[in-house]
Amino acid sequence: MVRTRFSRRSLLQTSAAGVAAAALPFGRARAQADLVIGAVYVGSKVDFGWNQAHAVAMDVIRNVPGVTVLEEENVPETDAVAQSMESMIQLDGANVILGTSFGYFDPFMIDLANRFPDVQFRHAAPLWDAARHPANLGSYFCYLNQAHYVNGVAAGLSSPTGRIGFVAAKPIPTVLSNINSVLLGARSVNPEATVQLIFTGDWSLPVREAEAANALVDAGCDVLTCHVDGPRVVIETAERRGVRSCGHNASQYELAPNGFITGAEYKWETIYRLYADAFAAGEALPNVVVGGYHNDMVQNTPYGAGATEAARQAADEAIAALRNNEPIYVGPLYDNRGNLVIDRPMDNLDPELDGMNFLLDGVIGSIT
Amino acid sequence: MNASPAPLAPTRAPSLHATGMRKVFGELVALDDVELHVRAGTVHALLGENGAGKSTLVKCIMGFYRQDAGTVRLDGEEVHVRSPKDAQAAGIGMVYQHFTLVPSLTAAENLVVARADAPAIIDWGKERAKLQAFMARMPFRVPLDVPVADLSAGEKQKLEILKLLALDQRFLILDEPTSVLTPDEADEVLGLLGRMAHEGQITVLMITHKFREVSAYADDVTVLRRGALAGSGPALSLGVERLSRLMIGETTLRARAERRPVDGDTVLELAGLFAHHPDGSEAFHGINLKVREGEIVGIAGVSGNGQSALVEALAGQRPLSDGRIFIRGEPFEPKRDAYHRFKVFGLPEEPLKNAAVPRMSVAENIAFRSFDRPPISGAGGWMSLRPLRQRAQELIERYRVKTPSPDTPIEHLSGGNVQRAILARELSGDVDVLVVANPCFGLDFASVAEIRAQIMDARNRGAAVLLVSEDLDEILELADRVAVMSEGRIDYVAPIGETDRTTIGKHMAAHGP
Amino acid sequence: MDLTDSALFTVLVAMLGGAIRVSTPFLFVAVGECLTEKSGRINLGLEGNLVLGAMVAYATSFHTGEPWLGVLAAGVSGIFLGLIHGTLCSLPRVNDIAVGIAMMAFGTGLAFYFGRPYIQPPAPLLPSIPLGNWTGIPSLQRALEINPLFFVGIAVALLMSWFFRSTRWGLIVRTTGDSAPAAKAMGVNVDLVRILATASGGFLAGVGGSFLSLYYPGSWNEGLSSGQGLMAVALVIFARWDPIRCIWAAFLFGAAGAIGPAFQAIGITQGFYFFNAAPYILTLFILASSARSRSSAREAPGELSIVK
Amino acid sequence: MLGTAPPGVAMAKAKAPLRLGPAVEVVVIVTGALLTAAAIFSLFLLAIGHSPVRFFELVYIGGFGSSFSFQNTLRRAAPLILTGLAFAIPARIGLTMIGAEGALVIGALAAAALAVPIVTQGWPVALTLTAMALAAVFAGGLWTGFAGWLRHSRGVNETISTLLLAYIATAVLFFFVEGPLRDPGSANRPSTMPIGRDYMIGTLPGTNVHWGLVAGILCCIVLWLVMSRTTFGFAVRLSGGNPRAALAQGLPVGKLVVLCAAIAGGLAGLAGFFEVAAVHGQANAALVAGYGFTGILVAFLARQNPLAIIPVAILFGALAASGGLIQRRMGLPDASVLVLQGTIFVTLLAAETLYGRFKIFRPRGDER
Repeated sequence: MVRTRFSRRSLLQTSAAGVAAAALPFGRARAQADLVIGAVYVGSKVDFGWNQAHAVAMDVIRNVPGVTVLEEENVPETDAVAQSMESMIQLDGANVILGTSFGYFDPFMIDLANRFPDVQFRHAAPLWDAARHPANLGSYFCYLNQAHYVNGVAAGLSSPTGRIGFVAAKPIPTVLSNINSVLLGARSVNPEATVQLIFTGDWSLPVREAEAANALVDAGCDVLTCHVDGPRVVIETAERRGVRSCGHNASQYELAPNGFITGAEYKWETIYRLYADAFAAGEALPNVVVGGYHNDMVQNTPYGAGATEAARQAADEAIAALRNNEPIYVGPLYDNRGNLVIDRPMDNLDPELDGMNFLLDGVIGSIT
Repeated sequence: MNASPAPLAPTRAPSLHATGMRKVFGELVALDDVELHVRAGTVHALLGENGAGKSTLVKCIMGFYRQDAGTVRLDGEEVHVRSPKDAQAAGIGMVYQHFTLVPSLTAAENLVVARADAPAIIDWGKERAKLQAFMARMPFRVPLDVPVADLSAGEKQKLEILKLLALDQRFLILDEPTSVLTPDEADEVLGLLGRMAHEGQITVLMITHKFREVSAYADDVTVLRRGALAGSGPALSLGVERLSRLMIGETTLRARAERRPVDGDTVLELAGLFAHHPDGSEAFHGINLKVREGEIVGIAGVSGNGQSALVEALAGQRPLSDGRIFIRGEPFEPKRDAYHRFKVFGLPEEPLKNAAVPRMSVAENIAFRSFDRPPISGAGGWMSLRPLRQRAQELIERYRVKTPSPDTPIEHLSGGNVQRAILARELSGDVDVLVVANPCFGLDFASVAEIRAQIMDARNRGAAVLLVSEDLDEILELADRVAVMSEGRIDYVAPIGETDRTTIGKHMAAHGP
Repeated sequence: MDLTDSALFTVLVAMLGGAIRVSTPFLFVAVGECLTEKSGRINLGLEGNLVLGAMVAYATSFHTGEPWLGVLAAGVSGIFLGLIHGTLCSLPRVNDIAVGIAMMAFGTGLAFYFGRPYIQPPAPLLPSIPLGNWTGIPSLQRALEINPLFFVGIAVALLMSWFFRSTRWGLIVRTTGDSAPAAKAMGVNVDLVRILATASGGFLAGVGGSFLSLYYPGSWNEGLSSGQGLMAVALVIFARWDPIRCIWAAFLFGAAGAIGPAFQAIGITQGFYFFNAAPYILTLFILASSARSRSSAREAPGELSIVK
Repeated sequence: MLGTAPPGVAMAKAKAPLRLGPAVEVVVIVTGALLTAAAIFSLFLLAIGHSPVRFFELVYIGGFGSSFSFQNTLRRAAPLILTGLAFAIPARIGLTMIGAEGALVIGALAAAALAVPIVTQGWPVALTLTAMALAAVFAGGLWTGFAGWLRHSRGVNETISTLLLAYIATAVLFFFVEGPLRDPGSANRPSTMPIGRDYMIGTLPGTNVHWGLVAGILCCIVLWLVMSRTTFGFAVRLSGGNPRAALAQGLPVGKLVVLCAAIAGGLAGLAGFFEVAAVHGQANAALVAGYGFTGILVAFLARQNPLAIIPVAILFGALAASGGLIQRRMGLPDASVLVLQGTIFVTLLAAETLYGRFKIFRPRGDER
């Protein structure tokens, strides 16, 4: 059996539909009528962080009639992701592929999009460029820094000292933007506020995250927040040390009954729903879907016991302002080495901000 | 099972009577209806060449093997020994040729852990007091708090015996006990054990293949040959001639090569050699020695006095800290090119451990000298396997190496055949310098004679031979001159005709403890 | 008080705290592996025990509400893996290093598979003992808030050192590890001793895992260990098979691990990747400068495959 | 012959030259072990309420069931062949080097770093790739050669030193890709400058498998020949089989140890080169993918035989390739594949004990 198929189709045959139809129960007819979404995650679907946020959103559209959801977890940003995605297309007839990790894009998803022009590829970071990338590829992203800005506002008014500690994984623009937004949020209500920063060096190093959280508390910070894969360790350490905390990625409300202020959360669901609706309506999927508060793509966790009344009010106001597209980055802004880095008010979705490589004045830390 | 598996250990010297002992391994009959009768309070020698079944017999008594037939009676009562533990409980203890002491444990720890009734929690204060009291009663003693790895071979041997006595073992089996002792130490240890035996405290069964020891220390003797009983009786009534015939049967041995007189130039010169152990202590000190063409210089000494370090240094296994080696006046370093250029060869002791790679085939082992030279090695180090196999086949036949095929891993060969394969490799070409260390250790009689003849052949063909041996008889038989090594120094060198066993023995023990 | 404000003080306190908080799992795994290696076996798979132990401890604590029961359950899971390793490696020609690496995959696989429901819900954690109140310095008080398992770990190490010296079983384990023929001549069942030593070592490694999930950092997720079990096995070689030296090795490693965050906390932020790698660099440096000492060769158990 | 041999010789009578028996033995034992592992894992599956039949059907479909699946398997096997060799070669001289991961990372970093200036200067493709490969092999070789040197001259255990060096290599990689060598355009995924599509190694004609697989297989064959048919290999086997005997033969054992360690690093570095030149096009954190550690198991299961590494790596590739399909079709988490892998490895390794146990596989006359 095997041999005949090999000799007939041989190693040369890589046509998507051909193999899928030959090998599998997913018929071609069905695949054309339905939306088969393949989502690939870099970590565990239940990591209580970034991947879980995506998986939870996928669960929402899983129940939409005519939609089939395929998922694969723990797929590293190597050749493995290209293989997983192609396998979803070849063996399971996926017609939309969602790549949720930053490193999936270049070269893997670009290559696949070129090889499979009938399949739509969407990637969860603002990287797609109509001029350089295939038309069946696209980007979607929730600007979580807006919610972190709100965190900053609430933290600035909840912190007695105005010293906020931030545990970050790596010095990349998304993380830097969150750090800077926390600072700007805090400074908007307390001009003396600072953000002290510790990089752990990788996305998931729980012991070092705990060490970093402790070191920040020892250094006098009384609100902790973070940008690592699983924020749980930082939030719980803060709670145990008796300081307040702001969450990241998902709701950590219950982890810190005393000190939780609020948290920054994605609403991927908004985007995935939009894809499903477009598909159902027979429309083309938009290449770029990005947003923040103004189009319901981010949210803040309900306030916890750590948020003061003033903080709640100010944070609510900040959210209202963000819904109104009021800018977070308003120049002139200087980085913590004294260079002018922003000279004008920037739109919250300004692509220039996507390449952020500075820490604003008021952040104690360094990106190298 | 009517006999008790582990009767209480006797408090006085027991007798041991094994009858109808039979043990078969596959197709090999290792023991065939052997009888051994050791009288209480005597020293009994168990004589036989290697492979005669001595160790099989003893291992059956010790419970390592179960005999296929036969009974063992201790003081007339049948015992079923299923494990060394049972043997210990019955009061039978053994000193092995390869020490069973644990190197990283101290002497005291070794003595305590060996006890079956050692307390679960050891009160060292109490134990040490007990051990010291015990030592005080013993004819010889060893330092208690030094790790065994740091003891000399003689001390280890003594500690092995002490261990058995401390365990109240009244029936002692000693496996070639004198191989690591100076003649004086041997006299001391065996003399004292003999006295204890005659006082009725212990019974000793001593495995040996040295006639001298039989006549010097044994009351009775049992001789085994090819797994069968060859004869037994009081030692005094059996002369050396008779024993020798019992032991080796009517086999004719290869005649010894003629000895040519020594008249050549100096070939090998050791000039002021020093070397250290890895722990920084000195291994040997200021060794000066010359070996002439067609001469065998024997280095005698008790094991652990620096001879093996010297052999290692000559073989490149241990760096020299000072001194030079010259061959025909040119400086020599133990590197592959130099070995080849100066035609230096070696026969180390325990060839499987020191000169062979057990997992590699016989043919490959034979090619160690020649694999990187034509005709085996061609351009770019590419090896042709045909000449390698051909050469191996040739040498296997010439040196009568018994192997199923040249491709058999050498570890499957018997000790004598491994040694023959190594001889074939090292002696088949032109030899200018030959370094030999305990070449006959653990080999059967026929192999020993053959290997000694080969060494003599090499000498007569003009090789300068340095022979390091712990077997004084071997040196007396082969060497033209003898040097004695003690505590890392050579202080005595004499032509073989101008010295004797006693003088050499004295120098062996010169710096001894 | 000027002293407490100085940067050096902050770093030193952080290192002290780090040594205490971070060292415990290293200590348990290293001491457990020390026992296993002293018997002449090497179990490279203790990373699997650590991760499975962490998961089992957390799950048990979650279901029973009793964290100490979780610690026990973690140990039992470690025995389970240790028994498999020990038994398989008793078969002739089975390589203990390879089986260890395979067991690492097996143990982490089981932990990840069964651990999925426990990543999110909170479980009762182990309490700590505040021992620094007398100092009056908050940061020191914090550093000296110590989990009982830390003391248990030290006690186990001391006990094991005593066990090796002053008990019959200890001497038998050392004998087995140093010379199997000698042990056999004494009638010791070498395989049994090694299986038991591997199982006990597995128990300790499992308990080490429970410290991670039930105290510090105090939750269960798949990235919890980040290779600590593997590193701890290497530390045994570093500690030259001495349980007491295992304590110092674990301290050193824990303290060095605190350097990265502590330096950033006092504002020394450049080159944090190398501060974070400090434990590895430091260990390599110490090894390179001390390995040729007189004792290192002798202290290796003679039967150990990895040092032959 | 037997009758005349002295007793000692009779016992030593062992394997006759016939080698057919042992070959069959390997096949039978490996097959038996795989079936046993499948049976054990089936019990696990039944216990958690899944169908073993379905599971293994999917393993087949995902690993070998179609031309795409088989290519997927081969692609995943490619890096493992080289890292498996990187363990097996030093093992022949008695080294247990578990840090191929470090050499892979350093090799990849060197290749990418070298590529940046020469690509901008427009060197020809072939020359660029050769230079990159050499740089990777050289850097990887130096990295683990250092461990070999530490072992030889300082007596440092190579198992611990290579493990430490692997962690240090990761720190070095992160430092360079996020610092001095960072491409300013590689926003959220700090990387070196991409070498560009034109400079990347393509795939085998008509397939989707890159040339790294061919290089790996070539390395296996070449090293098998080197180990079995050259004076160097002979000297290595001699030194590994008995270092004392090798010294007594005047062989430079210390140099050979360092050289073997360096060769191991060179092989891992070559794997790193292919990750850069055929997969990623640049160096970044995704290089730390665990290939080095998986290679250890590959080598052990192949019993350190360079040729056997090829099928073993393919088995690993198939398990990895089918993992995604199992997640999607059966809803099993990724961890279940890890459990299966663990079960297979443990069973195969335990089966080592069966070699030589069955009379039927022995040549005639060998009745041990």
